[in-house]
Amino acid sequence: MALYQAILELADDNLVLGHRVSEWCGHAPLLEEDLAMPNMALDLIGTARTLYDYAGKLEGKGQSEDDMAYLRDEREYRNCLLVERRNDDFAHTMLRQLYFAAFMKPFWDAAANSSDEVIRGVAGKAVKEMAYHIRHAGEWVIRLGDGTEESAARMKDAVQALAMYVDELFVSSAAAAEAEAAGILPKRADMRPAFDAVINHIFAEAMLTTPEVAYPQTGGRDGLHGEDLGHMLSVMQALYRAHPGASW
Amino acid sequence: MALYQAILELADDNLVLGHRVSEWCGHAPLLEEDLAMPNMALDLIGTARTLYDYAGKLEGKGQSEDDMAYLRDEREYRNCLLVERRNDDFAHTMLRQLYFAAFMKPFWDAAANSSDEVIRGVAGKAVKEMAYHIRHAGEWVIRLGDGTEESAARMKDAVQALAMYVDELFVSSAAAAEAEAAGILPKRADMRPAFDAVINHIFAEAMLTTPEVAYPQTGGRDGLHGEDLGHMLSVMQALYRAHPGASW
Amino acid sequence: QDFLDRFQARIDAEEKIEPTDAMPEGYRRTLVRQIGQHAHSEIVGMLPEGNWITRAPTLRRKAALLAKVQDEGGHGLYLYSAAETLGVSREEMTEELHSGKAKYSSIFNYPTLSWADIGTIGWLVDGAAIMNQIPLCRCSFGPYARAMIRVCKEESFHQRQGYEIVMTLARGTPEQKAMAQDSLNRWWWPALMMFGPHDADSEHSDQSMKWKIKRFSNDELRQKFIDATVPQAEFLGLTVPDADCKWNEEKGGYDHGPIDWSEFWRVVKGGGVMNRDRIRDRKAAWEKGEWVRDAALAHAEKRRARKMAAE
Amino acid sequence: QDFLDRFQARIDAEEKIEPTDAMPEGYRRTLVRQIGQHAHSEIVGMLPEGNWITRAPTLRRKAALLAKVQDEGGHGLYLYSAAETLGVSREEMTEELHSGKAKYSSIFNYPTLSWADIGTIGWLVDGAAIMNQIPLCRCSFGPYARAMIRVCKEESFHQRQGYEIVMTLARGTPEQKAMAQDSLNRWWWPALMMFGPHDADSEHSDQSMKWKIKRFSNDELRQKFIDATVPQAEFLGLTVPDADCKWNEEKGGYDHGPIDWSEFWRVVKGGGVMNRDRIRDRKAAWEKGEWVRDAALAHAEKRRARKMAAE
Repeated sequence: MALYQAILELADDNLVLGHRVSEWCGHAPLLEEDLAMPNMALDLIGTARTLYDYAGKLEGKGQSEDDMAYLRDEREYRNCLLVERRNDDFAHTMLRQLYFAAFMKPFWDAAANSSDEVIRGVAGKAVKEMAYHIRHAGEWVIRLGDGTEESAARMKDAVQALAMYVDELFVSSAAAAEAEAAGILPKRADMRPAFDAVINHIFAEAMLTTPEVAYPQTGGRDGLHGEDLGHMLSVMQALYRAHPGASW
Repeated sequence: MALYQAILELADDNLVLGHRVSEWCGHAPLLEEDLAMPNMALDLIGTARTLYDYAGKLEGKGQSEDDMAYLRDEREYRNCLLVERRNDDFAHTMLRQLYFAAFMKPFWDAAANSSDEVIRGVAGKAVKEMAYHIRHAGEWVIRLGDGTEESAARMKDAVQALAMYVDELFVSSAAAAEAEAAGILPKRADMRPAFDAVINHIFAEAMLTTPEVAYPQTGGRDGLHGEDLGHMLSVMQALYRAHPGASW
Repeated sequence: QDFLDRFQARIDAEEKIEPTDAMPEGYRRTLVRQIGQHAHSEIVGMLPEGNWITRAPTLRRKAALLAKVQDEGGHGLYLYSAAETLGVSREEMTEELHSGKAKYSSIFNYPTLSWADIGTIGWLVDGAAIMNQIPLCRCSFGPYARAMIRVCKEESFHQRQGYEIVMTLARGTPEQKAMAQDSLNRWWWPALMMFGPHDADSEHSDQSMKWKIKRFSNDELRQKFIDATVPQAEFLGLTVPDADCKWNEEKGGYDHGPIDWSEFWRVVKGGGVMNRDRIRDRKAAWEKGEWVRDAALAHAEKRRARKMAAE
Repeated sequence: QDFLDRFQARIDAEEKIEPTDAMPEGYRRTLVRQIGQHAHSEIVGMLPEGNWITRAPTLRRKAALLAKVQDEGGHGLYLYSAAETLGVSREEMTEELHSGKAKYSSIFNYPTLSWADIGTIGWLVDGAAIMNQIPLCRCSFGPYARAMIRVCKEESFHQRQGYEIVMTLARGTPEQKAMAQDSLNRWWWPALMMFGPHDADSEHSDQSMKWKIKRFSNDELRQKFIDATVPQAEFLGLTVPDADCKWNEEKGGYDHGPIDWSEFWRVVKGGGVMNRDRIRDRKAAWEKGEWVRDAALAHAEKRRARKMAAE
């Protein structure tokens, strides 16, 4: 069951962030972003779907990708805290995207050598998508960080608000550690240099500095979330739960 | 079933508005309002509970107040459109409250002579509550309307946004008309003079004018709502629906 | 007059008019209005469907809906570009939308009240849009015609996808089937109204026909739509909410009951359920995004200045 | 020194000190800090519970929760009033809360992750609060003591209500029972920490004891709480998440395992899950409400001016 758990963590990260990004649809600050947001959401949700499907097979109880996504409550969700943070403003959204992609890009790069075929398949597609997310979100972080006084202040706020959720990305749960030992998933801690290189490069251009984080926040892998996730899931799951067993 | 329907309409009005008001809890502009908001929400939800309970008995299928509130979807909700409008800012919230109470106060006053004992019971309690809501919301409408430039502009916006939902209050559905003919509920259209007297008095002090409404909005009694109600209900019903048959 | 004759001769010869070509002011104005309105419809149209993205009942449907809404944004983008070739900026058009000066398709002033509406919008609304738009692929103005070719291809994909959603519901649980029928009941007449007033009452038509901006009359297109759609509803076991709707052997098409034009004008004039909310939401997105757009401009300016300083 | 002696003599005689009485600066400062902190705790405490108002699983529970959150606001209000008698305004205290200068009970920096938490907060958090507050009803400072009498009465109602929620879950479906146990697991240790550091490590205690602001030590109160609560958990069939928790016949109370004080200090210093979100939400409410408060002031001013002009 360790692999099942480890896959679920990855799938939850992707779905929760994908859902958050999708909340922008039709409400973005410019039309180009009304196209980019669903694009990024689609990448993430696509990855989540393949992973849920795989997790369901590993579990072997006949659960579909949708059962997995729509029937677990917030304590059962295993996503890291970063991805569940509310959209807040555009600066927060883009920084959250950058942090996540700057981690996942090297992760999927390394996962191309996984001993697991499904993971290799996901990695091949996701690595390109994450490169695009880094580029897209990174450009915005630079524009906003080195834009107007207001945008720079908002970008700094975003860094203050989100930096404490970064460390959790590099921590492997017991389940993930097993999958790593088996050569199925890359070791999370190993992504640090690549992550730092990307962030440092972009932050330098964006006139941002990485703050000292006195108390990094963790807990997502144990289902210990903040209060926003539950609201997000109530909306997401409402219809599916209202019609048990229906096909859509 | 006409009486059942008519009671449900009344109950839905009270629950939906009570829920909307409760969304302010802990987020009001001053501490006194953090007390007043739950107070008003409690009045409305209390009335809704008695009415749902009664509706359940009239229906005779053993449905509890909670089944009624938590298991109907937005097309089955029969509230008028005014009460489902999102909180927006404090000016909108207070005006919405004033409009509703200015209608319900004379309604419950007249309902004290209902041929139906349950309705008489509800009316006796609700009439005092609605007098308080008129006073409380009315004072705010005056303060904001005749306060700062910003507050006056916001108050005017609120009137522009909500006036078109007022007429629906005075329209009786077929079910309500039957209950009115039977002397169980007061005739909605009859409340107009009392409503106008209250609103005109308060608007005069608040430096507000009632706008011409080219297209009054109706449809709530047929379950034809705006898009916000569905989101409200998904959150409200999530937990109840996730655990079918559980007791809480 | 000589210029107008030569212009009309080009039109009659099915030549495409390009942005740099001389054209009558009325032609330009008609196109700016029509393309702008079309672009706005795509943008506002993201809202009713976007309303269900966070509640889509499966991940597959969520992804498909995201892709659809994204396509609509894309259509908006090329249509704005096509209009820009005629000398109006996207900002100007956006302001006209927000001030209420420019219109968008009234159909988007109806709310999406259930998941079935997502299917029905694809099936009926995109279906009606395609009927309107296929002739536009041969429109005399080149950039618009080319944009429409791409738009139509995507819309017909959306239409099939929508129909498939409705089919799944119609074959699902009794609640799902009821949801599909309810949705058809609510959208049928508004969809018929999408073709505009009856030919006898239609304003801009004659000149547009002559200029080959428009190629079929409102009533012709509406009839085509009804004839294509009624059998699809029957196939699903759903009933079109029109007691007068029946096959007319003689004309080789379906008859339909009277359309409630007062409802149509009411919504056009701002009295629909969602008119204010749609504009409120678009304006809110625009106003909340102002600092982002300002920052992007400021940053580009800084870059340019630095580059010049370095040279 | 003479003044201090006379003051202490009044305290020792169990006389109540009133706002207009002379009092040592340290006494005043200690009370302002403590009452302010207590008031802030009530206000911030509205947030974790408010988080479930819109999702309460029955209308009865929704109403009870609303009433509870309202009571907390009310407690905040009288406590701010009690502190105001000592010469600090509510505005000043609010600013200190928002700037992080003033503290509030760390327990509210934990999130409410399930409905069971609403029960558990009533049972454990209000339970612990009562243990702390009952002695405060005899506090030497009159306004505080009187406020606490009313607060304690309401808190003990909340505590019983919370216990009843947990009992309903513990006797409910397996999922509900698991929800209750999970909630107890998460709140048990934070509840024990609510009594503050061990006596040996506690800062302000001695002087507060002497002034009869405080009457029992942290460890004494904690022990009382454990002794009252462990049997309640057993009665529900729930297990306290402490393997070392067992009855000690000799001391006539329960032993408990070591408390993780690093976790305590982490949360006190701002490192808990919800610290930033709580302050963000309070500040947002305050800032978004500024125009309302300004309008109320402006209106009152206009009234006054008009009245004067009329006289």
